[in-house]
Amino acid sequence: MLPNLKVENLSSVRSEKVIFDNINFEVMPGQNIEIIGSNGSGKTTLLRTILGLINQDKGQILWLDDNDNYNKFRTFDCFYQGHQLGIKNLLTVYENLQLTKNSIGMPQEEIYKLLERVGLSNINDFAANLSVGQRKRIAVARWLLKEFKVYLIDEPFSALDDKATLLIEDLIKELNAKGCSFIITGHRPSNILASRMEI
Amino acid sequence: MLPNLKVENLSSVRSEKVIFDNINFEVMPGQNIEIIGSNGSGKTTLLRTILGLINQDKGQILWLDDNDNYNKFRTFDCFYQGHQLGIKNLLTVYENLQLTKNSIGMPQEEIYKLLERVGLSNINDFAANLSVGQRKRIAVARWLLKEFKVYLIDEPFSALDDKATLLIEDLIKELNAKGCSFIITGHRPSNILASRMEI
Amino acid sequence: MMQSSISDWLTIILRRDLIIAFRRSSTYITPLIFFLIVVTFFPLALGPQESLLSSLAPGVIWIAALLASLLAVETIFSEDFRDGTLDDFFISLEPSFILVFAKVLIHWLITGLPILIASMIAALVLYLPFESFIPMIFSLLLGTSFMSLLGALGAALSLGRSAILSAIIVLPFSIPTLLMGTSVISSSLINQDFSGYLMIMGAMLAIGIPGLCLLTVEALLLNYE
Amino acid sequence: MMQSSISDWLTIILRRDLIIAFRRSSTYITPLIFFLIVVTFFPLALGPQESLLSSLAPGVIWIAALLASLLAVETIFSEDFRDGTLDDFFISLEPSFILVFAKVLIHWLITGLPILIASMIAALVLYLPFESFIPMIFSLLLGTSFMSLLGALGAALSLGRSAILSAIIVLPFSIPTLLMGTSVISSSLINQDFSGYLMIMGAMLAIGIPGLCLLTVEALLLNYE
Amino acid sequence: MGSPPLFYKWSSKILPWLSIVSILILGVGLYWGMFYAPTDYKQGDVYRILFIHVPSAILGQSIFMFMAICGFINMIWRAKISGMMLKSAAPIGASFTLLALVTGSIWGKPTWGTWWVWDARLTSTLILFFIYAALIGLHSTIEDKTKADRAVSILSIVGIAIIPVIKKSVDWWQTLHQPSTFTITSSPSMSPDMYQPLLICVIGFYLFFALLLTLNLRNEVLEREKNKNWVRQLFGGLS
Ligand code: HEM
Ligand SMILES: Nc1ncnc2c1ncn2[C@@H]1O[C@H](COP(=O)(O)OP(=O)(O)OP(=O)(O)O)[C@@H](O)[C@H]1O
Ligand SMILES: Nc1ncnc2c1ncn2[C@@H]1O[C@H](COP(=O)(O)OP(=O)(O)OP(=O)(O)O)[C@@H](O)[C@H]1O
Ligand SMILES: [Mg+2]
Ligand SMILES: [Mg+2]
Repeated sequence: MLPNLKVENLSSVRSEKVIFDNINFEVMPGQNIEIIGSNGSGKTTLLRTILGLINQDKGQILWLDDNDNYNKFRTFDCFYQGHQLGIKNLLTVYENLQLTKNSIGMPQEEIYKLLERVGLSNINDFAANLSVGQRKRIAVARWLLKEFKVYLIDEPFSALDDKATLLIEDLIKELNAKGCSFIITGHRPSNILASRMEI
Repeated sequence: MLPNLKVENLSSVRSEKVIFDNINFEVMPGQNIEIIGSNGSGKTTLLRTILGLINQDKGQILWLDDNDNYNKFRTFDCFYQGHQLGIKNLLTVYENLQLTKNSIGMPQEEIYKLLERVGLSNINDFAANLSVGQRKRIAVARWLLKEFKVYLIDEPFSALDDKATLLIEDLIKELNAKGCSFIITGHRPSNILASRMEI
Repeated sequence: MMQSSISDWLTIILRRDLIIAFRRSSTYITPLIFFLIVVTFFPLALGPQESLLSSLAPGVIWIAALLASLLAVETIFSEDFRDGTLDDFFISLEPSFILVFAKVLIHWLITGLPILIASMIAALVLYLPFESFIPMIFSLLLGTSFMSLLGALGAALSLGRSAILSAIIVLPFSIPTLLMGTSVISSSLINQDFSGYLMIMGAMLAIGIPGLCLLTVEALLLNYE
Repeated sequence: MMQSSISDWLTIILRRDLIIAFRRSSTYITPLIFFLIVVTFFPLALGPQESLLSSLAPGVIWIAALLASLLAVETIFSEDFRDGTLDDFFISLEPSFILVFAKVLIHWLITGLPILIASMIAALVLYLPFESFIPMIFSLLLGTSFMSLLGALGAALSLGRSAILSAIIVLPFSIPTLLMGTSVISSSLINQDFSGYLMIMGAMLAIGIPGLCLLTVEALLLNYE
Repeated sequence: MGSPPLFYKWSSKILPWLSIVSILILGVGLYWGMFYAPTDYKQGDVYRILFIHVPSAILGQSIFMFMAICGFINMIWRAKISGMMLKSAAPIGASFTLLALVTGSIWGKPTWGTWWVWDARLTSTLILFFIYAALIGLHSTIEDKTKADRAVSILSIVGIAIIPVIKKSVDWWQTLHQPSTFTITSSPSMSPDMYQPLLICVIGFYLFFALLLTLNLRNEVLEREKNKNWVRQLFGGLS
């Protein structure tokens, strides 16, 4: 099997400051990468650079296409969850899940099931009334709307309680089994199976 | 010594839903309370109710005044750090500290020292460019601008690395020694000396 | 398949943003009332003489339209930018052009369209002759659409911290629209041919839809460097 | 001690918000340019007859001023509310009145003041006689301040809602200001006494500063229940 | 009747009487005005629109005062029912004001030859309508109803403080510029045959307002208290 994504010798310079330098890793289908670093070490910047939201400085990011070639341009959709979760206060919990691109064609009951799975019962509350952790759970429910080859999740475990942490660990395992890979960040090693790298 | 603050039988009802009920505790000078609960258990709501930002339903909150009487109205300023940190993207790191009420009369070098203490060196960067953890460090630096009898801090340890966690533990200890008390929230017990309560 | 997914997505963006806009000001009536209040200001300040008002009517209607499009302009992208939704659009492999187009459409639906309706009442109270109603509607249709395009560019330029002088860039370009729109109506008042003006406005729109949308994408990308 | 700390705090709020407004130039430039566009529009639309323009000048200047001051209204509290800064004001034991007053002042400084300056250019363009400059300045000074007060109330009531909603809350109540402000200038044009109008505007401001500020505090507190 | 359940019980008793009396008086007034009152020597039968126009114009203003009083009570004493009253009265007031505007316009077309003139009285009615629209718009955007009540209370208090100023200044405005060609105030003093039915119409409109308000308010009370015990008991069998 070929890696879906190869990051080679990547470095980032922002406002003439080197944020990170010489990053190398490969993302095999169904396997995870965990990027660990202190505050301001560049984890968020790295994820966003991989996605092309921030211009890279040196090195390359190579994406596998359907013909087993590697391309500099992204060849498949990825799932990204940043520090900002993209949750709309004026929509209800249910609408926050339903009115996204990934839920196209998904029946209502499926969405209810997902919400139940992440522990959200108040599906008709406005998101504005939710606690921070509950908002994060909406974001987690979105992982399941569609399967992606690669998920890039920035600090999946922060602001969550132990139950939600276990849930996420399970979800990642489950998606790994389907061949999905996770690139996650954190400040200390988590319990998921992953190759860890310091930044 | 008398407690600075007594919370008696407090309960909160929002949109006809009981968020928490029958909360009792006292805050002795120099001692801490840690409120532990899962996502959506009402920790944030509790802190904001104590401060009067949310109306309480039943029970009472009693504040010690200079004559050792207890009042229903707050008799002294508290420090509150919520999930929103009150950081302005268009101000620099330094300005974010300097242009607040608590820094009135504080000389520039003192502010620099504080920023150094919380590990922020890029004092002239716009806050918009900071990482999430670095923003949180600005908020932490604000604890030291002035001494308060009671600090209410919502999830002080989330989104921070181990170094910052240690730093905060130290800071809390240091402020405890000066007679300041902390009411903090979290999802699991922290390392600080505190009486813990589940919510 | 690809085609249909784009149009599905467009529908979802439109639905989502319209729901939010609706919850934020709850009635379609709000922009309509707003427009009428602004129109009312003119007789109050300039005097109620019928001849004066009807000669000013084209301009008054156009100034009110301009104000309405400017008022709602800032929110076009700011919320999506702040809460991270905008990231999703640039991460997706579909062209970001779509997003900008959807956003312009939404802005027009919540400002331009109500104005179109309100303008008929405004025309009535400002004594604009009935013959001028059709030219007025057409000029507003073309002009408010162009304003929404310009507004999107301005909003994109003033996002975030690199807020360059978006106002200076956008507002001057709204002046031709204002002048041309007014000329259409006032030409019709004196029975002159106004198709030339409409043609220019149409041409501006025709160039503006691809041109300004692309520039707006570029402007948004400035926040992703 | 207490006294001085309040004024210190006021200074800090003012400094902070002005720095932010200054860095985001669209906040103060858009109202200014909008004002000038509306004003220059009239000679273009009505032709350059000096007598007509100068008789309409009071109304034109006042309409432009009122509408321009609406443009920045929504932002008065929204950002502080979103990022948690507003909490601090209600946690502090000092009266929240101070905050509202500071915010009104800032709004005036970034809309009213530039308009005051731009109004002189407008007056020139519209052939307003020099003798009317002083009454115009005074009326604008009082009137735009009152608008900022009203705007703060509208912004507080529609916090997190749309700009159009805050505009329709504010606009009907600004009609006396519009009429009185216009009357001041047009009375001065025909050498009539205008001090009565100024007096009423002053009285409205004098009642408005405490009254509207207090109501604004109440309105803000609605978001803290 | 300060508490919702009490109001509900009390209004249930009064409602049948109120409906009968208000519809009776309104009917008599309108019938008298429309069919028995003499034809105007100048305007013909068009003038009969007066029997709707004038009462609705009067009601539009009175209801605003009523709302401001409710708003004041709601702000000071936080009485729940006053907030609901405020909310229920707003659409009625707006409708009457709109009715005055529409009937006025319809009347204006044959008499003045135009739908609209910028006359002081017309303008201030229009502004009143805008203020109603602002109140209703504000209320409907805030999901939390008690919060919405308080917001609208604040605005209605501003309204009551400033509406006299608006009226005064609109009156000056009209005299300051050239006087309008048409005036409605200089109508010849009305003959008693017209005045009496008008008076009855006005009383009928007031009673009709009371009826509409009670109905609206009862709905509002049920809607807001639907999870309370007393409402559950009331509809024990149904829900
Ligand atoms: C849209 C247009 C109109 C509006 C908004 C309007 C508004 C009003 C208002 C606010 C009143 C005052 C009620 C009161 O408090 O006493 C009124 C009264 C009246 N209106 Fe109109 N009106 C309009 C058109 C007309 C027209 C076209 C006529 C007839 C030619 C007319 C005839 C009257 C009369 C006779 C009264 C009673 C006068 C009095 O007793 O003082 N109105 N109208
Ligand atoms: N446009 C920019 N100009 C200058 N410096 C920048 C810019 N963008 C980011 N930085 C800097 O890059 C560094 C890395 O930021 P990043 O957000 O990637 O950190 P992080 O590892 O995600 O930290 P955290 O754990 O706190 O989220 C920070 O020091 C930040 O100040
Ligand atoms: N205005 C409101 N109406 C209805 N429910 C509300 C309202 N405000 C808060 N809640 C509910 O109260 C509960 C507690 O929220 P709170 O933010 O206090 O939780 P928390 O303990 O801080 O959680 P977290 O750890 O995720 O931050 C949540 O379930 C939330 O949905
Ligand atoms: Mg980060
Ligand atoms: Mg919380």
